[in-house]
Amino acid sequence: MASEAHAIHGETLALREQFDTAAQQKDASSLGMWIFLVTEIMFFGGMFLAYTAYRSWYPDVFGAASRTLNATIGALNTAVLLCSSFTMVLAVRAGQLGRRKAVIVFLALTLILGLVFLGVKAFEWNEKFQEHHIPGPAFHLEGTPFQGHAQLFFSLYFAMTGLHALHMIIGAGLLIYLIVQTKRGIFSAEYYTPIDMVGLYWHFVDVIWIYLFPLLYLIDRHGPKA
Amino acid sequence: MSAQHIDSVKTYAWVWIALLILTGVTTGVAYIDLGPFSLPVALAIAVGKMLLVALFFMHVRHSNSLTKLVVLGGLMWLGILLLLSMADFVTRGWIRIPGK
Amino acid sequence: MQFPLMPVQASTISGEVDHLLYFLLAVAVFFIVVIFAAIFYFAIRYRRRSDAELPEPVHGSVPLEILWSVIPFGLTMVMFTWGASLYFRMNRPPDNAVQIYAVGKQWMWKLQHMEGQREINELHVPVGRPIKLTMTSEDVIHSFYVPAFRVKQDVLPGRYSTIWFQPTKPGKYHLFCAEYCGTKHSGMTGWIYVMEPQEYQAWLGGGAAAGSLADNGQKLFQDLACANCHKLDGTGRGPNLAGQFGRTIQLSSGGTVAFNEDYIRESVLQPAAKVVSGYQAIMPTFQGLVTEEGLVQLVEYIKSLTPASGSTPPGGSGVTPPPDKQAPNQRQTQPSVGTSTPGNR
Amino acid sequence: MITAVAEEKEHYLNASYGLKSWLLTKDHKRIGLLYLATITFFFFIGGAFATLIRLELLTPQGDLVSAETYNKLFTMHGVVMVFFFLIPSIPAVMGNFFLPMMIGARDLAFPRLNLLSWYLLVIGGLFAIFAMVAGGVDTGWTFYTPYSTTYSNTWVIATALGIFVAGFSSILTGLNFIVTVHRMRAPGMTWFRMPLFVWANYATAIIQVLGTPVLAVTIMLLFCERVFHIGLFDPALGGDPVLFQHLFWFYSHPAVYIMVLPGMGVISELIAVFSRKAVFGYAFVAFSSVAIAVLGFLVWGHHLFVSGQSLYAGMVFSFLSYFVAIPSAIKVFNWTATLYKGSISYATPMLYAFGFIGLFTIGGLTGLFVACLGIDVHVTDTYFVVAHFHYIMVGGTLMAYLGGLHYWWPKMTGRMYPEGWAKISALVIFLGFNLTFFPQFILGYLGMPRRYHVYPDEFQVLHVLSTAGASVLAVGYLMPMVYFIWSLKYGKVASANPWKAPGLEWQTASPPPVHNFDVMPVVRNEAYDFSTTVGEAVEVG
Ligand code: HEA
Ligand code: HEA
Ligand code: HEC
Ligand code: CUA
Ligand SMILES: [Cu+2]
Repeated sequence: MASEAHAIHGETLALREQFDTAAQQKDASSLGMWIFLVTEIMFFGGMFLAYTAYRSWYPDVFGAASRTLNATIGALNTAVLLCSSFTMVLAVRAGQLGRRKAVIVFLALTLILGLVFLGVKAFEWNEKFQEHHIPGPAFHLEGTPFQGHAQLFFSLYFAMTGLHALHMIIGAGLLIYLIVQTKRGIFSAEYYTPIDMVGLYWHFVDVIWIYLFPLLYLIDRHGPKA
Repeated sequence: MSAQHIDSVKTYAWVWIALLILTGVTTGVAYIDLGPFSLPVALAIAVGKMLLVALFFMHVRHSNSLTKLVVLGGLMWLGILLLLSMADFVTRGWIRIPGK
Repeated sequence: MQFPLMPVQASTISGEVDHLLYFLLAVAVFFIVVIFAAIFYFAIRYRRRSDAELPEPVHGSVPLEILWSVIPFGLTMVMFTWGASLYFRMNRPPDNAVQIYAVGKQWMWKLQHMEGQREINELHVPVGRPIKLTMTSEDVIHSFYVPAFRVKQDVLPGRYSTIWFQPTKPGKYHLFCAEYCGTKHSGMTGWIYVMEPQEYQAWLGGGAAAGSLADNGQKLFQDLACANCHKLDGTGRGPNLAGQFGRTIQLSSGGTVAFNEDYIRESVLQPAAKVVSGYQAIMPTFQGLVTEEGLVQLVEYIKSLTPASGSTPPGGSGVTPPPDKQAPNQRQTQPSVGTSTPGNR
Repeated sequence: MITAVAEEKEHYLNASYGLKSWLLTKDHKRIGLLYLATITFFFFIGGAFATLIRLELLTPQGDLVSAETYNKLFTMHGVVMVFFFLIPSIPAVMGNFFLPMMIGARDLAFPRLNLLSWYLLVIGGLFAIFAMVAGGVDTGWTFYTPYSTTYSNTWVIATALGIFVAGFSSILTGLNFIVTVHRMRAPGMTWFRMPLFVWANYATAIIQVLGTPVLAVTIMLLFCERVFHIGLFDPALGGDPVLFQHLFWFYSHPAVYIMVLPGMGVISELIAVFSRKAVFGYAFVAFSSVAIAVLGFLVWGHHLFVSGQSLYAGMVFSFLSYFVAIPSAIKVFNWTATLYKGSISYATPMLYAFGFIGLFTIGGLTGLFVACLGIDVHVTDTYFVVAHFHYIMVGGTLMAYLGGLHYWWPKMTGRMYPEGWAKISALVIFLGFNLTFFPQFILGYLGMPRRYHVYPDEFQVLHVLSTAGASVLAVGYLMPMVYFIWSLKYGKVASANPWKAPGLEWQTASPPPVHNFDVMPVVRNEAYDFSTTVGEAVEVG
């Protein structure tokens, strides 16, 4: 059966020996990827818990700290990320159809948009540095005399956006790998699983940001003046 | 997902536009004082965006029920973590003894 | 050579805990006996006699499954209810409890009586009266544990926790630190001396106590210049603190907070974390200027303040009247549900 | 590299030779053996720490080692035993080796990932070993803040990173198992024909996948606080130490079921095979594994009853803790009922199975004591808890592990272990175990706190008993080590199915061929259908 599958799809189909059919292999990869994403949900979940707990205790300070972030930049960056998801899904689609050139173009676009996002993030972080909003001895936030709780906000801000950025960087690496592989002609309309999987990953990272953006930037725009 | 389903570019484009609009809405709404509703509204919009991404971009729409179960399970477990922990954080002051 | 099997019972609660233990033991022993007996019996009765033996398959029985799920479940619910009600009582000190303050640090217990006596790794208490300890830590988490009283409570830095017990038997009992806290965790032990009331009075009088806790607190209140802003006639720049203990305070951020020990502590260390409505956040922090023990004295002093007769209701516009007419020390006022503030946690 | 030995049939062990053929293998069976070697190594390290702990506690004064050293001993004992021995033990060794075979697959779904998992465990282990050699770590295996983030000046970060990396090993193993069970079953292998061992490992995998990431993020936050002084848990930096405890136990309570569920799976196999009967109430036992996995996530707060957690949360967690006891009770009763009218053999694995049921029952029932609020206030952080968990983890899981090892040894190595010695050692372990840990229940109720280096004199008698037991136990554990190695060369050659067991893994040669089966199996029978194997010996190949 296995050799049969090989015969049908030629050498572009990498059917591994533990599987009987290509469909079985694809299903396994997809299930594995989804389970991996679930572990990612729980991974970020720990930080979402810390955020929820501390925000419920110190709503005022969190509000004041949140208002120091630039919501416009945040919104634009969100848009950039959503665009990258759009190009990613088009890359997957091109993969499904076996259009190699289109795959490369869309992957490259996704990569560029991802890098733009990271660049903006770096700019924002740098700003935080100058404003002494990096948790630590030099930390200072105007208007909230007790710095500890305000620091919590920024600790979580950096932990969450930092981890998110790390995921983006890994994603960028994967995109580069995919572009190279596509150039080498590994993928075809029958076998494009890696593109599909990286697509899932990329969208997932996007979803995380969809929550981070309102939680960190938006929900406390109004609140008592600190 | 073995029964492969290819969506049209048009579908994706609509979803993309919807996502951008929702981003605009959630940002805009943030500048209106909704009092206690700003959090639920923001979260509702975020959930909407997540659903769009998951269902269309991540193809959950066309996925088998196992994938759907895995996704739901993941979200449910996140819910357990938040809910039971917050059961502590929220109720600590209920009895007026310091620290309980 | 000593070989005890049960710890002494020396508090009102210890007998109750032991009763609960006996109930659980009875359940446990019952199931252990049933299961061990069944295994032994079946293993011998149905031992394999030839290697070609093939017993008839038995596939299961739903009624049996239900039976042996429901019975254990019922038993566990008894355990839960009984244990929870005991736990609830263990956590609610009676109103007339003798107040003592404890501070844990690596690796010793520092205790202060209301009358001003201070002790280290020793605590003298009278028999027959409920004792309530309000505890905090200067560094890591510790845990106050007296096996003879069957009580234990972690002591955390940055907040107060409480424990209470009512000794029933004069004697000398172990005090342990039960939460791992570093190198000399096992050396963070001491003794509880339970004394007859007259003896206890004598002991209290005996030590050269430098004034009661509240007195010391008052001195601190002057020395730290709290009194400059918190005047007892309500004319200062800060709110009048008299008679506030136990009330619910309106905050400028819109929320409320219960005026309790934790809130006082926080107000001194992080004044701006919660600003009383109607006031400016001008109070400086006293972090680093006052020790945990000093804090305890300030708390006790502020608790002891009663509104001066004839003065206007203290606290200005920001203070809501107390929910009912209970004495400030009583903490049976309705729980302030829905507040989301750490002083309240 | 492939050398065909003339007289011997080719199997996974002799298909290729050389270090590289092992270190780069993608064969789940070989990876299982790599794990076996790794965790045996860690077990003896952890055991050496335990030995020193027990020796120190022989006298009340604390004269053998210093207080610092003692604290490092129990910390490293706990860390090594939990993260580097017990969590990988049954799933990574026997699950790896037998789960694919039991469902009739050629391998796990992701063999390369499987090899990576092993490397991650080794790398994590190296971090931990580095920490131990460099000076040790003294936080307790629970790493409570702010002690671990601010006060301890030992190798917290190296150890935590070790656990972090090993955690990914656990996650990936779980992921691999779930996908394998869903996607790789042989034709005819329906869910309700799967051996209960597979069900148990499937349930375990669910916990690994959902719980371990939270441990990972907790360690990461701990790392941030300790290294960068970012305030998260330390009150001096604005945080709440109880939040750390929530996050830690959100993983670590379910983790205790990672440690016991696979053991329960082994016991289901042993009880069935050695009484030649299908497990009583198969479906109930299968579902109870999943129920334990799910309910196990709802109870973590029972470790926080005196921690400063809210009173009400404590009550909720106590209440929920009792729910998880019910599926465990179902299992115990069904195993016992399986014996009824069976054909019970006293082979060594069965002795371990009996030991497991008995000791797990005691350990589990004392779990009800500590889940009971009124009692836990008194016994938490005392030796009562120490006794509780050793009864389950050592009396339970370790017994199951040894039982499984004896049971599958012939399949893994093609040799029989010496039955007489094995029976003796099983007995020695059982007796030594009870002598070690039963006195600790009494000690705990008397008020002896755990993690104590010096203790009041009145506790000495019970400590001496416990130490005596531990030395018996040590002998008991060394014996299998010796005769297993001995049997590799001198043991009787094992037939394909020495126990006349019905599982698919027994329907192929011992040791199995590289792709497990010469002819891929098609399943037509229910699980535990002995009618096909007893009487006429079915030899394959
Ligand atoms: C494999 C490991 C394992 C397992 C399976 C369990 C199983 C259980 N554990 Fe245990 N536990 C630990 C390992 C384990 N535990 C460890 C390591 C610690 C300490 C960690 C530390 O602080 O270092 C701990 C600590 C611990 C505590 C905290 C104690 C404290 O620190 O104060 C609690 C409290 O509720 C608890 C409860 C339970 C319960 C209710 C079960 C239940 O799942 C048990 C269910 C089993 C049965 C009930 C027996 C079988 C049933 C019958 C024979 C039928 C009769 C049944 C009834 C009447 C219901 N455990
Ligand atoms: C899988 C888990 C596991 C296992 C198998 C064990 C096994 C044992 N444990 Fe462990 N234990 C824990 C998990 C485990 N433990 C955990 C999680 C803690 C809590 C840690 C903490 O508080 O942070 C703990 C704590 C703990 C304590 C409490 C320490 C304290 O609180 O102060 C004690 C004390 O008796 C103890 C004893 C033992 C003994 C005697 C064994 C025996 O079963 C071990 C027997 C094995 C051997 C003896 C090995 C045989 C080999 C040799 C003898 C050769 C070695 C040679 C030399 C010494 C040179 N353990
Ligand atoms: C510079 C003036 C000033 C000094 C000095 C000062 N306070 Fe205050 N305090 C205030 C003001 C103003 C407020 C109300 C605003 C707020 O809550 O921060 C206040 C609030 C408080 C509160 C909360 C009162 C309430 O009604 O809720 C307490 C308790 C308190 N102070 C105690 C102290 C103690 C104890 C000291 C000395 C160690 C002290 N203060 C020193 C100005 C001061
Ligand atoms: Cu203080 Cu242990
Ligand atoms: Cu637990």
